[in-house]
Amino acid sequence: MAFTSEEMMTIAAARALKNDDVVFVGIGAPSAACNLARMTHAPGLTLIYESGTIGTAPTVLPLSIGDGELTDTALTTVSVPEMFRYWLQGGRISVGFLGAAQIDRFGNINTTVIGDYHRPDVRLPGGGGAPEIATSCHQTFVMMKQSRRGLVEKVDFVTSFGHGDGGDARQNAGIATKGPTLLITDLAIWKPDSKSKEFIVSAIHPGVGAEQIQESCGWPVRYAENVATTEPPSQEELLVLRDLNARTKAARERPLAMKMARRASTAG
Amino acid sequence: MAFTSEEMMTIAAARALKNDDVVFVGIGAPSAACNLARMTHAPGLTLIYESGTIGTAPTVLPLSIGDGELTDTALTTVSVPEMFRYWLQGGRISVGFLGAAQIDRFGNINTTVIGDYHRPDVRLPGGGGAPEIATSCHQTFVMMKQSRRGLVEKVDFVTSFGHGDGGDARQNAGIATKGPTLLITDLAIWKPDSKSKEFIVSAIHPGVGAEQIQESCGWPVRYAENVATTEPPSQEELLVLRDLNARTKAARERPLAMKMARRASTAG
Amino acid sequence: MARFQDLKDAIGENIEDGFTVAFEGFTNLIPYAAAHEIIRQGVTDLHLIRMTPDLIYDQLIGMGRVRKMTFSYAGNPGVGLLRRMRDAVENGWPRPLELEEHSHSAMAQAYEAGAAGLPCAIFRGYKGADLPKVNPGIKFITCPFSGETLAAVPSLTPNLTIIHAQKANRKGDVLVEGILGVQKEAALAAKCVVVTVEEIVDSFSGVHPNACILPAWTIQSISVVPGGAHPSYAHGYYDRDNAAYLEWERISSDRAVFLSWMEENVLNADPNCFDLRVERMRRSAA
Amino acid sequence: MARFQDLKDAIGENIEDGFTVAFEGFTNLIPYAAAHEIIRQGVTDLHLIRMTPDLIYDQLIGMGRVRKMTFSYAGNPGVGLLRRMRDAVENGWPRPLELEEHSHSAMAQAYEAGAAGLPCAIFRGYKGADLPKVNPGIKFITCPFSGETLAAVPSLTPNLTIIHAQKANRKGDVLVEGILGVQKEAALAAKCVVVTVEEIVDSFSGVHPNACILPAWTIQSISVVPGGAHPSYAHGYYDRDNAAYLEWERISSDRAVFLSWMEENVLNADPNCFDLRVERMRRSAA
Repeated sequence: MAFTSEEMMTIAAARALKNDDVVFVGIGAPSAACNLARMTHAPGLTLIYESGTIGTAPTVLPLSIGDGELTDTALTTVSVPEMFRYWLQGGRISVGFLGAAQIDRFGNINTTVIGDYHRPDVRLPGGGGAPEIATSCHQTFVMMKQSRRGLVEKVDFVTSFGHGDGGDARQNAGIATKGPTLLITDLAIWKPDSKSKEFIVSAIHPGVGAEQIQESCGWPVRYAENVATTEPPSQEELLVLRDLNARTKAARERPLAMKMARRASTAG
Repeated sequence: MAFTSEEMMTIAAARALKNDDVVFVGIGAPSAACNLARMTHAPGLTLIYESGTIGTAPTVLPLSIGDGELTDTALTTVSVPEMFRYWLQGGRISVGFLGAAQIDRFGNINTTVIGDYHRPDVRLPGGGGAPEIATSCHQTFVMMKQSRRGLVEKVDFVTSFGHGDGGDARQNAGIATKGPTLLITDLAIWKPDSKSKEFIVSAIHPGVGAEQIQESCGWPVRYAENVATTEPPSQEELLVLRDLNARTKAARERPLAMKMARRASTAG
Repeated sequence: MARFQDLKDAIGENIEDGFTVAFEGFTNLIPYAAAHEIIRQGVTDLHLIRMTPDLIYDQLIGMGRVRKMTFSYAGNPGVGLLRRMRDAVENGWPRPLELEEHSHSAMAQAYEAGAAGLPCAIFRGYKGADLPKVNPGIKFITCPFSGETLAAVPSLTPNLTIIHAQKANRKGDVLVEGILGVQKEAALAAKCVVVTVEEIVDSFSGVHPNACILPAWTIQSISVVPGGAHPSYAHGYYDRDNAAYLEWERISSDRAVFLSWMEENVLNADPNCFDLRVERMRRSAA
Repeated sequence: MARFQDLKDAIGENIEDGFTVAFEGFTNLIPYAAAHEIIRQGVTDLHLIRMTPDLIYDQLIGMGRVRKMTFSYAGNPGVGLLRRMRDAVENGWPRPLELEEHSHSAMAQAYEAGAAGLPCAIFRGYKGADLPKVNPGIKFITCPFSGETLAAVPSLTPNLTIIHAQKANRKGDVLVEGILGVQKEAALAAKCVVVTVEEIVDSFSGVHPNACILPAWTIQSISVVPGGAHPSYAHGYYDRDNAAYLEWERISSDRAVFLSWMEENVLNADPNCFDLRVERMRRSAA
């Protein structure tokens, strides 16, 4: 089956999740990847959204981090202070997903400003949960489409610490967790070099060429000794993902139909 | 109607509570006083027990701080960390009740040890919530029967700070709340002198003589300029208190009868 | 002790120009009706606090009512940026906006510390991040036992916290269900609390013993405003109007379109329009 | 990930001599059955943590299994003192007992800090009190913003926390209702968590969305022990056996009476006796 680069990215990210992982999910691409994993090879995967919902299993993808569907399908919903204190800071999350407006080769991420902080060219949304997701989860996975504006030599602002300037930077900063262990883009899978911690390409998605990877990356790309080709999406993966996206689209076009019915049954 | 000195003590304490007070209730005499107030002149009184129950209205007095009756009648029940953080430390309690094994003239209280801390003659239960009740509630009321062993020149251990060595001791210790404003005994009502903060007798219960007060007090008793006689218990106060005590006694003799019936109705 | 008032009086009597105000509600239960009433009443120079400013603050900022904002994520969740807030920060339109920026973890714990009556929160945060370089309100302390360096932020203690909740009972106790966000903490941290609710019920008997309930004596004012969280949602009553969030991208992209939308939908709107908006969604979904 | 085991294995596989163990449950849901199993298995040299030691620790101390106790109120609530604990402290019988003493506020917040992954808790406490003079584990820090002196205590992080709860579902998630005490915090602060429950249900569907639930992946072992909190109570199942608490005063006053009671009711008791004890209460109440 034919597939898009975005589908490949989502499926590659889903595959990186294990059945017993506890994942701090972000909105957008990570949410699709985590729910895809849950609907395919990792039915035991625990999804946690920062809105306080623990163990959610939505049938459609939430638009925001706190849609009603998340509470309705959650094992339990806790307050946001509890979420950040007991669950994230408490060290109970095995994988945190992060997105980025800018990322550098060491996995440092900017989602705060383009330009100077006090006189920004573009004011981005800011860190949200990311600064502590980056340091409290056992490891983090980053998902983003490649572009020269996104994969940069140096980020304008370190919203979330990755491997700093590489090597032992995390330990030196007093951080005990692994940090970014995976960068999944629309073109390739990147992993940090075991010593320098620089992201190097470990697998290239089917049909992607090396020049395409370099053209959309602001630093000189390095490759692992044995670069693999990413296994193409299976039919099951594609069908489940497309079903999920179709259900999500339909639900957003008529966001209230099913919910109002639910209300009628409980509040009637 | 005739009454006992213990009834007088409970009724005098109940009268000191206002309808809009939020009270941190202790077990035993304070619990009787607070519930009596709620059942008579202060129906709006909010009772909080340190077990996390907010706005309880038990029909019988709980034996412990966390009997099921408290949850069953509470507006809501929160965790114990929340109780101590948001509700006590958050400064939301207007009156805290304290009991004492020993108290001195400045309202410093000992419920920890008699004798040396490390080699005690008697090991008492310890502070429980008292050290912070004493400093976080807007004011505290102390209830205890008078005796030479209880009202002492100097407490063996300051479990809960009152007015220290008197005067501005609380401000000097960085405490913003009023501390002990009332000592209610089986013989009299004591209030701190406005300057020295020493407890002085402000009202004597009916039928009690000055020598009785001094005999059961380890420091030289001082009196307010105009010492009143405590208003004797009204018939309503006595009847409501005796009813409450009778219901409590009956419930303790057959603690399970009514509860099992309740269970059958919810878990059947 | 909570008083039941209409929304106009609840806002009019409890807010002043220059106040520090937290409107909380995490996706669920965002108090839009109260914010619109504040805009209609002309209140200005506000210092707004909110973890996720959302459309509610984009509207207040775009109308020039905000002097300063304390926040941790300023986006239209799942859609994009907050364009009125960006315009204020990047171009000073309609007035410059001072920012005090934190992470979610910091803000959640700073509200928690506020509710707990403490002057600051300590937490394991901001390690390696640049925010402490630009926010002097972030400091560090050393744990006296482990020697670990921990971040510290001042607790959040708004003059006024406004929340929307599902129910009040006749005594004025307030029940919050579903995603709880930081509402309880923001309310208990504030000097004054105004609540809008979907409905008043006789009592909370039968509600779970550990449900999130704010006693009447922690609240100043309660107004019944059905639909008052639209276009966010009220768990158990109506769903999030995701279409309105998507549409905001278009409305907020242009100053003139924004102003005319606000004129029609806020300044000239009936305070009771929220119930009708939810009813309209209900009918179109039927 | 939680495994369902019988109580003997759950205890045998998760505890060792010398462990730091918290048995929590605040009046409601005190895990007596688990404590009795530990006594039967001969585990010793324990460092016990508990806000309100209650009869459960009086029994462990009286049997000589306890080296040290961290606590904040050691009484038989509403009845009097803990006589076995007093005998250990005052007379070293059957062995000396090291005490680490705190206030409730300190312990509750130290558990909370443990659950939150922090090395210490800071709070407004111990002002003017003597406890900091005799407990070197109490220190003070200065708030970097207000300059206020705040108390600091190390977080509590037991090797093992044992709690009793109402229900587990088939996946091993655990539901706690009523007085919640510090169970959630004590569980999340511990390296290992063992839970006894009244019953297993198919699912928690229909339970309130904000109920206190510990996910299966925070728990090591679950045992079904109906009545396992007797003589404390299980909200919704059976009431506190106040008569047993009153009777303990007599039993614990005398070493020989205590030992023979323990022999009969713990050492030689069937692990499943708790259900029968509650049944007996039920019949006598009918």
